[in-house]
Amino acid sequence: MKAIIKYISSIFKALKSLFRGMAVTGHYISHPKEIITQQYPENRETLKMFDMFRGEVVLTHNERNEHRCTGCSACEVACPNGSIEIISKRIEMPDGKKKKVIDKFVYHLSMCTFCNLCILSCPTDAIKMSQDFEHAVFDRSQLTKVLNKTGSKLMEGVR
Amino acid sequence: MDQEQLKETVLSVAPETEFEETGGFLNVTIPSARLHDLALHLRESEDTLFDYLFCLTGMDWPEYMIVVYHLKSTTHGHSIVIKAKIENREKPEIDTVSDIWRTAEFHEREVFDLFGIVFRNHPDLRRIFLEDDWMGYPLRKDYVDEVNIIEL
Amino acid sequence: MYDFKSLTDSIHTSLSAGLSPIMVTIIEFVIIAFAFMILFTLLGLILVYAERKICAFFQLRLGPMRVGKWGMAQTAADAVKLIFKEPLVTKNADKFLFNLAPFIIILSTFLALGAMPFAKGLHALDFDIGVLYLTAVSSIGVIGILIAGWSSDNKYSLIGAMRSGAQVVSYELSVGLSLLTVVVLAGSLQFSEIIASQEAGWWIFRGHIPALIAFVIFMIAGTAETTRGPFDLPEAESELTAGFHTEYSGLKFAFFFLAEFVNMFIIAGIGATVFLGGWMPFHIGNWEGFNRVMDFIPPLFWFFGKVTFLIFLMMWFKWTFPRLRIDQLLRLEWKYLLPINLVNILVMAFIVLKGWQF
Amino acid sequence: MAETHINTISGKPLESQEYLINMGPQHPSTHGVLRLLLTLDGEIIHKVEPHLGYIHRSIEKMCEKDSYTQIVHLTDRMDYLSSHMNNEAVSLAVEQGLELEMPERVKVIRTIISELTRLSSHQLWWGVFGMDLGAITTFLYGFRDREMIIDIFEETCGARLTMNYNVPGGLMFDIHPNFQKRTKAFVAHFKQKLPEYDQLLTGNVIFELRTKGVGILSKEDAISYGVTGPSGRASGFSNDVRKHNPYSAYSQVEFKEALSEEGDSYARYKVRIQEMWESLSIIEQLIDNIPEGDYKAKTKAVIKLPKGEYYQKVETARGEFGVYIISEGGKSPYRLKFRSPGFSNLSALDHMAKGAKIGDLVVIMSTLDLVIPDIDR
Repeated sequence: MKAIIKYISSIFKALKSLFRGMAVTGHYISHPKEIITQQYPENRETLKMFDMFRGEVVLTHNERNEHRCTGCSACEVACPNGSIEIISKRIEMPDGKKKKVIDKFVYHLSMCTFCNLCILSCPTDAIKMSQDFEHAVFDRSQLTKVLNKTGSKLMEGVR
Repeated sequence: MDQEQLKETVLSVAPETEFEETGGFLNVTIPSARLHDLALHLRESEDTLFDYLFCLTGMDWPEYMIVVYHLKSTTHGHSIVIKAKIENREKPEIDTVSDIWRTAEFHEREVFDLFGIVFRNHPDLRRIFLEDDWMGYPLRKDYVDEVNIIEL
Repeated sequence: MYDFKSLTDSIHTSLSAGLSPIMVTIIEFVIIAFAFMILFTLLGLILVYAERKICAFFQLRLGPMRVGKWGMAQTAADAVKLIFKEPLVTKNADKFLFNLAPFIIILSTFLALGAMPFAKGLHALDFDIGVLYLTAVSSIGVIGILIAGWSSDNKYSLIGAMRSGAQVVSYELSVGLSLLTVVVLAGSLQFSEIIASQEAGWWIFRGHIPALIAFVIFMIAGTAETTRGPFDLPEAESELTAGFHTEYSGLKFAFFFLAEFVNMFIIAGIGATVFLGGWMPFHIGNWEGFNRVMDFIPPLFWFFGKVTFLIFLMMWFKWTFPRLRIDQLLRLEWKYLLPINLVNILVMAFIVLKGWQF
Repeated sequence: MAETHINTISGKPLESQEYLINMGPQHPSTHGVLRLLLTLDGEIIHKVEPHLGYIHRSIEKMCEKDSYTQIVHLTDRMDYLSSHMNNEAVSLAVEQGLELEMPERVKVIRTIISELTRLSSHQLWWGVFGMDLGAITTFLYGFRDREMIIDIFEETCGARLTMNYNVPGGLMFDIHPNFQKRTKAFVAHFKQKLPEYDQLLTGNVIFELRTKGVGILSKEDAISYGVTGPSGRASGFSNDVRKHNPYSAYSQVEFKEALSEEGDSYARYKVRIQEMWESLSIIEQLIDNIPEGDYKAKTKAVIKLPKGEYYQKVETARGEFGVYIISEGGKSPYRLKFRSPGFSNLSALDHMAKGAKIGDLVVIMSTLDLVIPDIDR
C-alpha cells in the first residue's frame, strides 16, 4: 500500500515540477517586452559602442591633416604579434637638418589581438582605439592598412 | 609537518637530495632514479600523505632535463616541490608516477609530447597534442621549426 | 448547418452525369490527392514557421524577421533552398533503401492524414475502424526511420534508428490504449461517430477523471511517437548530431522534416477529435442559447482551433523540458504510462457499465 | 567489449564487435574541437579516449619569447570564459617576483571583476548545460543575464571576452564611472533571475533523472585525478584557492566554499548554482567599498624578473589555475608552465563515464565544464 502511495505521489510531484518549468517559459511567451535580441544591421544608426571598446587601432589626425606619430617604434616593440610595422624615412627640414619621420604606419588588422599594449606604450598619444567593429572584408589584403593619411605630417611641437 | 621535518623525511628516502627554497615552496632536487621511491613514500606515509599532484612540469636545461612535481597534502595542508633531474638529455627516461597519482597520466603524456621524456611503465604513452608523426619535441630549447615558428 | 456533404454530393452528381462510374472514381481520387498534397505543403510551411516563431518567443528572441513581413516567407525560402540543394549520398550507403526511406515516412503521414475528420462531411476516409487504421498506419513511419538509419552507413544514424525503433514501438501501446479509453465511452471506432457522440459535450469533460488521465497520457505518448522533444532521442542533436537523418540533405531531408511536423498535426488532430470533440462546437448540456451561438462558428474553425491549441502545447513541452535518457524513456512507458493506462481503461469500462458518464 | 553471446535458437556463439564512434572534433556537445573516441556496447560506454590538440597553439613556447606584459594577453585565449582570472594569475606571479605590493584599490577591483567573470562563466555554463540536456531555451536565458556582465566589461575593460585588463603591476585603466552603478543594477537583476534558473531546471523531474547518480566521482578519485574547481568540490574535495591561499581581496570578504559530498552531476550542478550566490554576495560586500587610490603600482617599462621560480595559483571558474614561471633574470621567462584546470578535469572523464550511456556522457562532459582552448593551450 505504501508503495502505491509513493508511486502516485511521485507522479504528482513530477507533474508539479514540470508545470513549474512551464510557468517560466509561459511567462516569457506572454511578455514580448522581455525580448532581448536586437535587429542588427537595421539598428546601425542607434547602435553605439562604449567609448572604451577596442575596435581597431587608428592614428588620429586633426583637421589640418597632422598626426602626432614621431615614428619612435615603441608600439612596434610593444606589440606581441607584429601587427604594427613602422616604415620611416628621412626628410630634409627647411633649416637643412635631416629628420626622421614616418613614411608608412602599417597596421595588420588580421594579426591584431586588441590587447591595447601599443596604445599604452605610445609616448605621444598618437594612436588610439576606434569603436568601429565591422571589420569583415572580402579580401584578406584589405586588412592590412596604412594608418597615416597621404600628405599628412607631424603636428607642430610633438617630439 | 614543517619544512625541517619534511627535509628529514625526504633525506631518509633519498640521501643525495639538494634543497632549495624558492617560490614559496620547499624544492627538492633528486636524481631521476630515486623519484618513484620517494614519490611513493611521500604519498603513502601517514605523516606526509601528499595525495594531490597539482602540477607536473617538464623543463629543458642545456645539460640535463628536469621534471617538476608540485605536491600538496589535502589532509595536512603542506606542499613540496620535487625536481627529478635526468642527466641524459638526448634520451631522457624516468619512471612514471601515474600509478600513484592518476592525473599524472595525462600530464606525463604532455611532457612526453613536448619534451620527449619517456616515462617508463606509463600505461598509454602516446603524443597527446601533436600528430603521431610529428618530428622533434617543440618545447625543447634546441627545437627549430622554420615553417611554424615566426620570429618577430 | 455547415455540412460539406452537400458540396461533395454536388460534385459527385455533376461528375456522374457525363462520365462512367470508374472515371468518376478516378477523377475524385485525383481531386482528393491534390487537395491533400496542397494541405500537406501548407501545413508544413505554416507549422515550421509557427514553430520557429513560437520557439523564438519562448527564448526571448524574435525569430525569422528578414524574408517577408515578420519573416513570413522564411519557410518558403527554406523550401526553395532545400529543393535546389545537392542530394548527397554517402559512399557506402545502401542507395536503394537510402532513397526509399523518406518516401516510406511521407507515405505513412499521408495515409494517416487521410483519416482526419476536418469538418462535417469533409472526411476522405471514414472507415468503421478509423481509430485502428490510424494507429496502424502511423506506425509505418518507424520502418522508414529504421531503414534511414541503417542505410546511411553512419554510426550515429544507426544508434538513432535503434533508439527510435524501441521508442515508437513502446509508445504505440500507450497511444492505442488511451484512445481505447474513449472508444469504450463512445462505443465506436469510427471517427465520425466518435465526434457525433460528443454533441452533448466533449469526452474530456464528460468522461470524469479517467478521460482526463487518458488525455494526458495521449499527449505524452503522442509527443513521444512523433519523436519530438522532450522525447527527441532518435535525433538528439547534442548526443547524436542529427540521429537518423544525419546523412540526408536537400529534398530528402525536407521530407523527414515535413513529416515530423505533419505527424505533430496528426497527433494533435486525433487528440482534438477523440478527446475535444473534433469539429464539434463547444456545447454545454441543455443551454440552448449558448449552444446555438457556438454552432455559428464553422466546424473548420473549431477543428483547427483545437489542433492549434494542442500543437502549441506540444511546442511548449519541447521548448521547456530537457530530454530523457533512453532507459528512462522506456521506463516511463512500461512502468508508468502502460500500467496507469490499463487501470484507467478498467475504471472507464466500469463507469460506462454503470452508466455514470454525463 | 567484445563479449560472446549465444544464439538461443541455434546454440552457436554470436560474434560481436566493439562499436567505435568518434565524438567530435565537430560535435554539438563537445563545445569546441574536442575529439572523443568512444567504445560502445549499444548505448553503454566502455571507454572514452580523448584526442586533444586540435586547438593547440603552444602558448607556453610563445611565452618564452614574449615579455611579461605581453604574456598576459595570451592567457585570455586559454580559458576565454575566465580570462580575467587567468590574467590575474600571471600578473600576480610577476608581482610576486618583483615583490610589489598592490594598492588596495587594485586588489578590490580585481576581486570584483574576477567574481563577475566567474558569474558570467557559470551563466554560460548553465545555459549550455540545459542545451546539452535538450532544453534549448535555457541557453538564451543564461545569455540574457550574461550580456549585462559583458556590457560592464565592455565599458570598463574595453573588450567583451578577451579583456586583458590586468597588467603586471595593477590594472590597465581605472574603472569607468558607471562601473558601480551598472554592477549594482546587475546584482539586483540577477538576484531575481537566479531563482528562475532553479524553477526551470533544478526541480524538474526529468532534469533530476538525468543528473542524479550520473558520473559519480569519489573524493579520493577527485584528488588523485586533480579534479578541482566546482567539479572537485562537488565530490567533497575542498580546494578553493580563494579560501586556502587567498589572493587579492579574498581575505577581506566573507564567503562560503560551496561543497557537496555526492560527487554526481547533480552535485556539480548545485555547487555551481551555490557559487553564483556566493559570488553575488562577494560583489555586494565589495562594490560599495572600493578604496580610493592608484589603479596601478609603479613599474619599470621593461619588466625583468629576478632569477628564481614563482608559482601562483588562482581559482578560475573551472578550478585551480597555476602559473609557474622560471626566470633566468631576463625580460622573458626561461620556461613558463600553465597548470590549466580543464586538462586535469578532462583526465577523469574516462573514469567517470565508464558504464554510463551516451546521454550521460554529454551530461558528465557538460558538468565538468570543459573549455577546449584551456585544455589544449
